[in-house]
Amino acid sequence: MRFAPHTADDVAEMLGRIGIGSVDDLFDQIPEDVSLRDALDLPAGVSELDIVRDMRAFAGRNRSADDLVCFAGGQAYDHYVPSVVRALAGRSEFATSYTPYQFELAQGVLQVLFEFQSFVCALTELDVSNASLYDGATALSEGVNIVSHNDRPRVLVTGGVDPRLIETLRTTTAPTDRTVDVLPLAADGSTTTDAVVDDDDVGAVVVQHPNRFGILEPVRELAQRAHHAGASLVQVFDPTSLGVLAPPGALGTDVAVAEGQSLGNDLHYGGPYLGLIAARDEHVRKMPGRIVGETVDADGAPGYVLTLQAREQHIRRERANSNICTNQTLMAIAATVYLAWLGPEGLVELGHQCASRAAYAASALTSVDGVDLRFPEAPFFKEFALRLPVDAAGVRDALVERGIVAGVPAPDVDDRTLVVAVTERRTRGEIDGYAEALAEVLR
Amino acid sequence: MRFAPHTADDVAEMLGRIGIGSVDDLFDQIPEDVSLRDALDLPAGVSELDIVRDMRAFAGRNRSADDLVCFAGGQAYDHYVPSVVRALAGRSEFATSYTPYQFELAQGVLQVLFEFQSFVCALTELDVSNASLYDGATALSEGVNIVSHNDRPRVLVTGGVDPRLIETLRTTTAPTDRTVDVLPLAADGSTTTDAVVDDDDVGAVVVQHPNRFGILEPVRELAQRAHHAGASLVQVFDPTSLGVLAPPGALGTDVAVAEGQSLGNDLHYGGPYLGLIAARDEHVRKMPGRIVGETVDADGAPGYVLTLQAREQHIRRERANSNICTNQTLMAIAATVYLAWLGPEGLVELGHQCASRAAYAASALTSVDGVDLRFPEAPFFKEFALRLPVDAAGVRDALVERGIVAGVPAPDVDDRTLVVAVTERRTRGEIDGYAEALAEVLR
Amino acid sequence: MTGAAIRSTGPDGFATLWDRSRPGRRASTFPVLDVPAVEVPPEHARVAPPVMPEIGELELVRHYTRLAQMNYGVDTGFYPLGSCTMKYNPKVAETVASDPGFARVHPLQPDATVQGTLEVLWRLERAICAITGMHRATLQPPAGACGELAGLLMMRAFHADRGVPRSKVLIPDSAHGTNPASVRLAGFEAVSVKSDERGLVDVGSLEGLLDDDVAGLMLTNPNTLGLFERDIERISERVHDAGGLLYYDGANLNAILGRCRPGDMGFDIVHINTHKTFATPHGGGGPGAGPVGVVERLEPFLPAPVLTQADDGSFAWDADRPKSVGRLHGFHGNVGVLLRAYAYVFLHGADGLREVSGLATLNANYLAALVGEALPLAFDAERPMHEFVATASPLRRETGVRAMDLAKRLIDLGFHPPTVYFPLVVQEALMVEPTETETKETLDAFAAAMRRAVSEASTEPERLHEAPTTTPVRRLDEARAARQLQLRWTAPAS
Amino acid sequence: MTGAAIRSTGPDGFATLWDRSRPGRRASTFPVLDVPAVEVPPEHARVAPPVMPEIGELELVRHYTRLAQMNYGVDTGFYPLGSCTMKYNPKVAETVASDPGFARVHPLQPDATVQGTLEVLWRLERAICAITGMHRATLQPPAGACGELAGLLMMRAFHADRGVPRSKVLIPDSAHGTNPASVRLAGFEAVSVKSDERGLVDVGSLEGLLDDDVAGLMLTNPNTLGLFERDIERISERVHDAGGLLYYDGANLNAILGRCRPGDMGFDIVHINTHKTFATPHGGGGPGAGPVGVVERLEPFLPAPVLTQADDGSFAWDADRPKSVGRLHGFHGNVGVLLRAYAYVFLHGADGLREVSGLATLNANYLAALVGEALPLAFDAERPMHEFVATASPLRRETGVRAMDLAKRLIDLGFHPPTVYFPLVVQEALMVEPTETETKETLDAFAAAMRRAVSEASTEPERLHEAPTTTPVRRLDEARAARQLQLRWTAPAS
Ligand SMILES: Cc1ncc(COP(=O)(O)O)c(C=O)c1O
Ligand SMILES: Cc1ncc(COP(=O)(O)O)c(C=O)c1O
Repeated sequence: MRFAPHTADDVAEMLGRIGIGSVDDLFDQIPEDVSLRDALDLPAGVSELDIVRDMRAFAGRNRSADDLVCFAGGQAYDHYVPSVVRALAGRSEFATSYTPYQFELAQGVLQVLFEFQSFVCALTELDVSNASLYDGATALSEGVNIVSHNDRPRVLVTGGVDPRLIETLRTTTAPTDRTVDVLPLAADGSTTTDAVVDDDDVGAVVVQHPNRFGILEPVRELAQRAHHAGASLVQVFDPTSLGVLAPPGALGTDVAVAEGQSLGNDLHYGGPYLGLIAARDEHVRKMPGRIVGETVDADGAPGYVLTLQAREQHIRRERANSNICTNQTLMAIAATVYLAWLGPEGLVELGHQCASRAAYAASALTSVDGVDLRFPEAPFFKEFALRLPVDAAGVRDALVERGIVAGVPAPDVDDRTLVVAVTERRTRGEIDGYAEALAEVLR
Repeated sequence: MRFAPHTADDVAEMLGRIGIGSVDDLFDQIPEDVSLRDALDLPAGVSELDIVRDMRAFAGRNRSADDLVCFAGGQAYDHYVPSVVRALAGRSEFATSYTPYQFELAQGVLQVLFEFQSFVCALTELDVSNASLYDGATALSEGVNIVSHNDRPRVLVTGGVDPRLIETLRTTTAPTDRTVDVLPLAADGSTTTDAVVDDDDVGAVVVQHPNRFGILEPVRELAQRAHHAGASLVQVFDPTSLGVLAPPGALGTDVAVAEGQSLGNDLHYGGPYLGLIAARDEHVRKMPGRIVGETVDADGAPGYVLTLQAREQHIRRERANSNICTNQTLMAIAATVYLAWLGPEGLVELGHQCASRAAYAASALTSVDGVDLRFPEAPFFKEFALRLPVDAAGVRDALVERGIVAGVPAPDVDDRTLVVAVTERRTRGEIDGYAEALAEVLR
Repeated sequence: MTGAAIRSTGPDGFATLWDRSRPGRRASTFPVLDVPAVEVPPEHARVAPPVMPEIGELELVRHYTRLAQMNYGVDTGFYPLGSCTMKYNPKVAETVASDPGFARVHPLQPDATVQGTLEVLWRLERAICAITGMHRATLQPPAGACGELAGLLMMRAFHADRGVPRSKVLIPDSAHGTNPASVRLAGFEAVSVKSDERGLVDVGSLEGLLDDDVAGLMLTNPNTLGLFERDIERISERVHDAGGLLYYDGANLNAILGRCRPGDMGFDIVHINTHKTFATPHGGGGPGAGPVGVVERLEPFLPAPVLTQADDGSFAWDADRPKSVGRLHGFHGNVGVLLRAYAYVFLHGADGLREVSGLATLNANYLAALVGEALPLAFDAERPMHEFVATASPLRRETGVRAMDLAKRLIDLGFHPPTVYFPLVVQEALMVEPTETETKETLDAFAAAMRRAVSEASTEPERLHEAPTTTPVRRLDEARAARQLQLRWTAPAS
Repeated sequence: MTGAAIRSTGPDGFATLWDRSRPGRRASTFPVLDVPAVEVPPEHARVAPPVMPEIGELELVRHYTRLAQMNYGVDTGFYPLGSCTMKYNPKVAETVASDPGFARVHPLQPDATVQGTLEVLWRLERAICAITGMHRATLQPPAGACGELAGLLMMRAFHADRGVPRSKVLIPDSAHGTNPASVRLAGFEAVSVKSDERGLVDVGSLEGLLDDDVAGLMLTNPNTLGLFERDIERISERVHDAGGLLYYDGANLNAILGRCRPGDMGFDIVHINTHKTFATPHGGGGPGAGPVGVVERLEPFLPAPVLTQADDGSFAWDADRPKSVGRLHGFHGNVGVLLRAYAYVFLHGADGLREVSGLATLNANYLAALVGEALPLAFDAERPMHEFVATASPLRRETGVRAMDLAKRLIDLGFHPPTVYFPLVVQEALMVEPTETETKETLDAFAAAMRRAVSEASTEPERLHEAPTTTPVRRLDEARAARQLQLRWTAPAS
């Protein structure tokens, strides 16, 4: 298959105009020695029907959430994506445009991104946001970067932060003078606020709320302690919780980051997702990535532009705070449509349904003999950790045979912990079915 | 779920403006006695997620052509629908518009339909077409209607015409003075041209080419005989054949009709499909349905309108030749994009691939013990009839168990005939698999 | 507002695909032929491929993307086309109907392999009967007009079956054009019934027309003026007394969903336009679906095959229907459309559908009150239901501005115009159907545009005569189109 | 042509969703809660829901349909944005990537349940290695810049692993901004290398900068001027001799597909922008994907986890990679994008990809010849490859018309402008990359528009200063945007 439209006549005419004999001659700057002598080691091209057939066969070898009932979480969740999201975010005028450098030709994307920023600020009750980052993990790195000082090189991360987020933060912190210290969790699964002491080398404290076990964290206290110590609080939040849980801005958080997949984006085996970030006004000039601002045109009519570009790599180059260029705009468009679809009442209902269904699931699953909550004391949102009587990975694999993705094991904690996520999609019937299957597997 | 946007305040304000107390009061013209006292006997409304879940469950109880290899034909075929068709014909500006009564707001649909008519004329080498009819069966009724006279009330239909088309023609002919006579096929499966004799009561002769058994018919001879008898020839054609088979216009056909599903439309259990129709110039004022014409606007710029509307029901009312109003425009848009995608070379290749794969399938299947061609002498296009050693419906059902829709039985012919259709989608592997499975079933 | 929804097209905006063609270009690809190549016999072979455009995939995509954008739809703006019920087409209906489990099913697969689709069709039939008060329904007709034909053929078969064929069908003069056309195709003679000064069927003249050659009466209720035929009980009694049947044209069913049922009014046959009442997208002209419900005594005449449910709950087609009028579609009707209708009906449920008719009627009455400030309503003795008809007759007398001019000016003011010049019983008619899915703000803005256009008729009439000026083309020369027929692309004379 | 692709928006075209909000409206629905309702503990509860717009589904659909139409994309017209490779994004890639079998898979499902996706990723990795001449690749980086960081971290780890950390990375002055930014983030110092009068790396100055603190050199080849670094063999020898590594910025890989491979030129690390070379849609700013290939000696440092194939052919993730630079994405990268890249690569195959680079280069050279009639090319000693840079410097001197003015005038003439003011080494740069999917007719029309704009610079310069005038907005006040920051919706002062 080819998408170049050239006919033999076209090529001949164009070569004539250039004054060269053949297409291959256009490549004579390439030194002989490095020129490819043979064809690339790839199969011959195929037709559209062939690739559709092949890809369908690959897709058929996956077991999807249409087929296995999905209780897996850990920053990616099986929330429902309403039809309007695909219908609108899927429009080709959005999909096939580049970053809106020419504002007059891109008011559509620019306005959606302005609305996206407005939504993120409204959800978090923080002042500024941006046009998206790659995902939740890279958003945390960027968020920590905003508030880090060289004279306060330590970053304290609570053990309730998702391990993949911590791994990513370690990767991006490694080449810097900063260090990442992980604070162990208390026995009840939440962060001990005492662990944050008045060390003058701590620049940032990072907490995830709800944490990796779904547990609600004492963010207000952590923020107070961090601020008292002269550090900033970076919070990893769950956007679907913010209809029912107090927003980062009200908790004292300085920079809030999140994985935005839950907002109208497909699971898609981990990507493309989007990173959300919001911060207090004072950090606006240290924000990473594109930011859309409202202004007026030559006639005084309102319009939107990319603004504060002097922060970015294409202007500031090696002095830029971030290297991000291509971001996740199309996912941000989907998230915007999704949030518009939800509305404030829908956001509240979403949170409420997740919390209620998760509570029901916790009680149904712990009614199975030998199954307990790993942290029985702590209140949780839409995820919770089970302690199983046997190896969690084995149970998970056995439940796949019964049509269920039971959750995500936490081998870094112990072999018997399984973290279960429950969204608004999970019915009572599915939850009861999970409990029965679990009982069978453990019998 | 509701799609009305009214808030309680909206309703109150609007009622105030109307000067009425409640929405229910708006219905007080409805006599007490016929007013519904109880709610409709329907379940309560559900959420979007609920209906998606329910419909997915229903869909999951079907076995589709993604799952069973499809060798069924009979006017509906498993041709490949390229991605551009869905991407373009699926655009909401097309889908959510009405019949283009306001031309200035609908130049897009009008131009596509003009292109559609152009394609149908190019394929058939006939002069005029229209903006689509409901499907192939109703198109045949409309086509016969064009050429029928009260003084020549007999319609001769060859036995090679699809039985569902004949049934539909009988339904629409019943209330008229016309009669439908079916001519039996010759032993070789094609029409005996002798059957068309110079009767002065015959108004139309109908032939399907390729016929219901895929067999190529002597259309030229039939047209000559029909014309000699003072009748017109109506031909049912297969649009996918017209890259390789001579067009109706070149065969002497007066009116050509077809089922257009093959052109970029989903199988969808029989609809929505579209009827194609094309005729010689002399019939233009008897054509049914919408016709788009090119003209100029007030500034002399080119543009498109619905034209010759005086033919239609909304003007001519009881004297109209046809009652069609809503047609199958969106399917015609899909067909247009499909034909544009094919191009002339693609159309030829399509026909060639179908013919070649069908020939291979015929030889592979007749190599199974006891299986023969029902009409071994006759050349065929993409369909052919097998004679099985046992009941065809039973064999078909047994092959479903092996993942194959083996074809369509023809119980009106005999119990052992199975009509097999082969499109460009069927691979050699699938065909060989069919032959093996057939051998097993017959063993 | 949305006159802007139509972008201008620039110099080559109107080039057809043929004009963009270059020999040797092509978008399509095929798998390698892995079987022996076979040619058709030479006497059957096409001599040269058809003259079709040759074009690459990107140019093709741009061409049709551009044409799509040159189109006004419900998704781009208010579409108050009377009699067409241009309400919001839910996106979820598109989602469920495009499931390959539905979309990739062949119509001649064995019944056992399509139980999912069959159950949806069965439930939809039951729901249609519940909504209309009918006994059974056929889902075969692909549009309203075909539904009319199906219903009239059943009417014909019913009388024939009783051994007393009848030849006339009565239709109000306000009826839609498909009604008389269908009557003729069904082999009847159409007889027109006068409307009275209320805009309703004149029961007196109706009675005068009834005799034992009248097979039945076709009625739209509310009628095409948007008015409820409040004498329906008397009408139905009279027709039945005369041995006739009552046919309900369901184009206006949206007005009475969950409020009253055609069956309870005495109708024997009802068609539904799913592309109106049940929000299946109209696709620029179609597809639709025109299911037809009938009372029990007409069941034997339903088009064949008929869906049946066995004791084990499974579904099958029954083609053995000796009294059936026969088949009206090559397969089972516009199934993909019916799936969307199913989704719509079951999303709403009983309460939701009742709310639909309530708010559709509220919107129409509110808008009628506002528009009434600028233009007289055609028949204002009765309160309209889901739509209303205004007339520009006085305006035309006073200013020379016609309904068509108002319509075109509305385009420039950002709106799709109402239906014009229908129903035929109103001169200079503007028939407005807002539907229930529009906001009060939209109705207010439309009324303001209407008032503005009407006031301009006095102050700047040429502005209306020249409208539209913001669209890709200005008013088109229809007379020329009909005179110098250009119905397909032809190579420019070179 | 397509300036018209952007429609005007009318009076309330710019209303945000907040402006359209009405209390009590809502689009979302949820299943009935069939379990006991639970509230979050009061001390954690939100006091009041966020101030979000309240809007019904139809208004929502119209709002975003309108905004979509206010956007120029490859599907609406020519998009010659230099360095961005805005080629046709095949629709079939969207089809295959949206298969629920791919799209509805959770990233933490057991490997055994995702073998289909894993095999696609494995094959894509192999293909990338075949195309670039690398040994293995990571698919984790979600964009080119992140790929740069991954590659530079591996460079850093490589030197550290040998016990001799190095601190500097050399970058040509023509490099893209992400290069120096990534170098800094990877903990290196960026050292700029001059271009010579040909527009190529000045090998002399490069040699002068090489020492044993240089970790490596980052190069784009062809470079951002569209010129092939013909001294690449000598450059790579020198850098390697000095103990450094060579990094290939793959943004311009489209130019050399199937012609030569970075690995054969001596590069050790290569990133690919799938959203350029492999036609994955750029989505108005993203997503992309930035796979990074490396030579064998760098394999131990690849980001973890790494995909492995067992003897039985099954695939699994290996996280036990002691020398890995770590993780750069929360999961496995932008998998949905990688599926599209897979489809693109395997649709084309070896021959197809070689044709891509050939015709991309043909288009650029043809267009350079035409545009060169109106504007001087920046460095014309070398023949450009897939893109070229023209300069409006002389024009500015003569007429006061700047590159930006030309760009804006091109908009009114129906085209998306080229990249302007990049690369920084060219003053008043216009960087044009037509890509291989454009027709000769389109290139001819663009060149004509360019010629027209340049000639208007002398005759009607105000026309260029005032452009664009056909778009929903005219030129926007960027200074005001940065001064009076308005970065989110705020309630109007009442
Ligand atoms: C009152 C009335 N009856 C019948 C019809 C015909 O229905 P269809 O277009 O579905 O064939 C219409 C459609 O406009 C109508 O408005
Ligand atoms: C030369 C060059 N390098 C690197 C990049 C950065 O790639 P990305 O936008 O994918 O992060 C770009 C993108 O514009 C580029 O043109």
